[in-house]
This record gives sequence, structure tokens and C-alpha cells, in this order.
Amino acid sequence: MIVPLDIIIFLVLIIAAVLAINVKDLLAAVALLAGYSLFASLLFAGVNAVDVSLVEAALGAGLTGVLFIGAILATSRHSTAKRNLRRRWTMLPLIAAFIGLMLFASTGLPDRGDPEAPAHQGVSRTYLSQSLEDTETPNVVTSLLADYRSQDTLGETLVIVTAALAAMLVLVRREGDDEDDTRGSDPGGDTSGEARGTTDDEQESGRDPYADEREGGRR
Amino acid sequence: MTLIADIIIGIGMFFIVVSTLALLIMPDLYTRAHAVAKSETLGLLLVFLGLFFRPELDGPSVGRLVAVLVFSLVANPTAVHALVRASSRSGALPWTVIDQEIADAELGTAQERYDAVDDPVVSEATGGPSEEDPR
Amino acid sequence: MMTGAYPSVVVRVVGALLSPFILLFGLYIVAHGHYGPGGGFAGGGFLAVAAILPRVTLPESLAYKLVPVHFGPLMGGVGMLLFLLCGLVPMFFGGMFLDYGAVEIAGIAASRMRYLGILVVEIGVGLAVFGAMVTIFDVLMDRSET
Amino acid sequence: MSPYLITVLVIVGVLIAVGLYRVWAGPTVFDRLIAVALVSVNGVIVLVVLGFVLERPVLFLDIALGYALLAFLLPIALGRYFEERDDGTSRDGLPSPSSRPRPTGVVPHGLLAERGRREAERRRARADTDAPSYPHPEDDPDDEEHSPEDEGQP
Repeated sequence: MIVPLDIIIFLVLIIAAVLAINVKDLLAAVALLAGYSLFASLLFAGVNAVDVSLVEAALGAGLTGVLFIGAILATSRHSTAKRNLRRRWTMLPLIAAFIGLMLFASTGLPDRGDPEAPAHQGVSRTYLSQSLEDTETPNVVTSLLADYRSQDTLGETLVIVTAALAAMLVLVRREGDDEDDTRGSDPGGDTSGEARGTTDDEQESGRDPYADEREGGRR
Repeated sequence: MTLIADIIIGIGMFFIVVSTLALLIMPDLYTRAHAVAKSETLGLLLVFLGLFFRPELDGPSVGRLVAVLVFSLVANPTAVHALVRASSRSGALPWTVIDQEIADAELGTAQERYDAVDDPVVSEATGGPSEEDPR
Repeated sequence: MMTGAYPSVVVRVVGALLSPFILLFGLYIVAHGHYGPGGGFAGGGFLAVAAILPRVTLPESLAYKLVPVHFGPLMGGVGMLLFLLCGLVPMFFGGMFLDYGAVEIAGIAASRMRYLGILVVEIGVGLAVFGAMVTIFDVLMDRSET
Repeated sequence: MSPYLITVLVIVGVLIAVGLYRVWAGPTVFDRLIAVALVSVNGVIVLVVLGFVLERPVLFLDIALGYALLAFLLPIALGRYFEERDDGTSRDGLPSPSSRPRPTGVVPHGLLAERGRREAERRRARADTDAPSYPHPEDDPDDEEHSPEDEGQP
């Protein structure tokens, strides 16, 4: 843990979060959220929490951004929130009071990495001392997640698979599901891929799809 | 050995600082991307090369460091290329200096060629330009 | 939409070049969770990116031949089933649910058994996350079976 | 814990914070996207150097390797979004950018000079008719208020 770096990364995290909220273009917000994930990953790495850091860097910075862009493709790119001045001026003091309350409460927390902290009493000592002996696994995080608390992991995996199933249930459209088809694709089984306007054949045959427009613009 | 490492890392840091300065003071998208992508990649290369000489380096991390280096060198410029190409396709305009005298002279000579050109864009006259011209 | 061949040849080549390395690194992360950072969740994410990157950069005929559309839900189900079976097998040996140490196979100590159980669980989680992510991407891109 | 590497870390951290200025000020969305992509490279450097400072380089290099591989996907997807459709329309429903007239400063060479000539004439025509111009998709009226004025145009 390096104190000045921690301070800087905390500041950068706050800046990135505020920017991601303020930016009207949702694509920039997606990019900023990916950057936010990277900085959070740096923060976790700074306190030697490498497992969390890797998951944050992998899922937050790489994968969820693409899924966000897919969602933007299906909906709209610009956020159209109206500014409500009255709500803003009532929310600001409330948020400030909440932050003050949290800061005040955090003074009673134990220090980071304090071995006498309440979280480090009880079973965690057993896990730390018994892990290598019980499971031959040097990485305590893995043995905790997949052995001691594997039912939690089972539940988490179930949540992810359920999310995929729910996405399929909501978004997959069959032929003749409904009439108001806003995405403009042809619901016709195998032909729908061609009807959606992708021109792979042109790409593969080496023809530049923009050649016509360039010619038209420069003739 | 540590001295060599520190010197190489220092040179790399110079390039990284320069790239961030370029990000701040360059006038438009293309100049920024051009300046920053190159010098940032070079700085990353030099910093990682310097880390090869550090005493903290142990056996298994050499291969990983090489892998990070190679993949960064391949992936970063390609990512910037994709973004800049997309922005060019979307009509982001390059920053140009207008020298009115030279422009007028050139335009005069180009008059005949222009008259021979049938421009669908101008004749269509659907609307103005997409950005306000400073002049 | 976002799938199909990328119009720039640089991006196509680099995408085709990087995706096998991402796949390899994902397998490494899944299998190496005992000794370093990683495990099923991060490894599954890497595997999913290795499947999504060709879809974004390469021609559709090629990308959907590498990882077909029905692969996503299939792998999600297979991973989930692997996890559940890994929990059910110890119950036949008289242990608790997900108590890998109760499985008795001659010549393998209980701690080694738990080590192997962790490996199987990580593989299951990795497959499930891979399947779920690829499924969500395909569904968002309007590519799905049925 | 070498003090030199800690200094390097702090400098790169400050550079990340400074680079976010471009994300805040960038006039168009592309400035923001490219600035984020380049700030992320600094993040990889911080990750690797942090591993050397904490003297566990192997673990941190794993993370850095993963990030260097995965950070490739998001810019590709973003670029994918902005590449035009093939029927000549952009995603915003406006005419395709390459068929849209390009108001450029005059680059006094060859073919581009003709384009500048056309531009001058069109400007004259516009001054006459005062035709309403469709808005540029990247011109967000809310972004205008905190964009630095005119980016050093002479």
C-alpha cells in the first residue's frame, strides 16, 4: 500500500465517476466506466487483492463495455434527462449530508489490515491457517470461494446463468411474435442474417464498400 | 544494473510525460492521437525494458513481462487506429491553417477545373456544413 | 449491427491474431486459480472475450463457425450441471452437499480430493460464465437460434 | 519498495489525472474516447510497476497481461459503432458523413483546392438563402459550455 498513489487513484476514481454521470453521450460514459473499472482494479491491486483486481479488470474493463454498447445499439445513444433545478437543489444538501454521515461513521472503522479487527476474528483465522493443509491450495481466496463457501459460488453462478436466460426470454423474437418491430430486421429464420444489411460478401470479395461514396464525393 | 534500469525508465517516463502534454495542448483529434499513440507506446516499451534490469525480477515473470510488452505493442496502436478511423468516417474534421492569399491564388487557377466538375453535393444544396466555420 | 467483418484490414488481422492468445490465457486463468490470481469468473470472462472478438472483427461466416450460436446456452448449462454434479457426488459417499473431501477413491487423500474438487468447480464456473456472456452478446446482437 | 519506482508510480498517477482533463474538455465524443483509451495505457504501466514495488511481479503481471489483452475489445466495438452503415446513412439517421459536405479550411493543393472553391461558393449561397443546417451529431449543446474556446484556431 502506497499512500500517495492511493490518494491519487481515489481522486481519479471520483473524477471518472462524476464525468461518467455528466457526459451526455452514453458511448463516452461507457468508455469512462471501463476506465473506472481499471482504476478500481488498480486500487485493489494496491492493497494486494489480486484476485478481485483480476476479475475487475477482466469483466469490468473488457466485457461489460461491449454488452453496454450492444444495449445502446438496441436503444438510444443520447441521454435525454431533463434538468430539474428544484430537484437538484434539494438533492445536493441531502447527498452532502449523506457523505458527511458516512465519513463520520468511517472514523469508527478499524484500520485497513488490522489483525484485531472484528472481521478477522472468528472463522477467518481458521481458514487462513487450515487452507493449505485442508485443500493443498496456496491461494486462500480460491479455496474459500470454491471449497469452504462453495454454496455461495453456486448461487452466484446460478445468478449469472439466470441473467443469460432472462436476456434470452426478453430479447429473442420469434416469427410473428408481435407487429411493432422497431429494430427493422426481417424475422425469417435463416434469412434474417442477410436481411440485416451486413455485407460480408462485399468484404470478402475485397471490394471497398466506401469506394462509391468516395468517388461520388470527389468526382 | 539498477542504475541502467533507472536510466531507461527515466527516458520512458519522459516520453509518457510528453504524450500526456500532447494530449493536453494539441489542437485537434488527429494530431493528438498521432502524437500520443506513438510516444505513449514508446514510453511503455522503454519502461518495461528498464524493468528487465530491476533486481525484483524473478524467473517466471520474465516471460510474462515479454508477453505484456508484445501484446501491448500490438493492441494499443490497433485500438487507436480503429477509433481514429471511425472518427474520420464519422466526419470529424482535421485542424487546418487557412492562408487566405495562397488559397485565393490556388482557387483562381482551379476555376476552370471547377467549372468542369459536376458536383452532386453542392447542387443538391440540402443544407449547410456540419460545423460552423470559424471564418 | 456490430457483428461481421470489420472494414479495416488492420483490425481484422490483429483480431484474428489475438483471439487464440486470449483463449489460451483464459484457460490458464481457469486452471491456475490455485496458485495465482484468477479462477472461474475471470477465466470465463476471458473465454467469452475470445469468442466475442472474432464476432466483432471477422466475417460472420467464419466467426459463427468458430463458436456457433447454440454454443452459448449449451456451455452455460453444461457448466452449471458440472457444478451441481460436483456437489451431488459426495452425497453418494455419505458426505454433505459440495463436500468433496468425503469422496473416497483409493490412493487419493482427502486434501487432494478437495484440490481436485476445486479444479472441477472452477471449470464449471468458467464454462457457465462463458456461456452466459456469449449468450447475452448474441441476444443483444439479435443472433439467436429458434 | 524502491523509492525510485514509487516516484514513477506517483508521476504516472498524476498523469492519469491530468489526462482526464481531455475527457472532460474534449469537444467531440471521439476526443473523449481516444483520451480514455490512452489513459488506460498508463493504467497498465501502473499495474506492472506496482508489482515490482510490492515485490510480487508475477501476480501483477498476470493482471496486466489480462488487461492488455482485453482492453483491445472495447475500442474495437466503439469503432464498430461509428463505422457507417453500407447504405450511406450513419447511425444517427443523418446522411453519411462521407457524402456530407466537408467544411474545411482551404488546403491549397490540387483536388482539394477545388473542394475549397466549392466550399466558398456554398458559403455564399448559404448567406443568401440562410438555409437551416442540420446539426452535427457530435455537437452536443451541453458540451459546448465546458469546451475550451475554439482550440487554438488562428
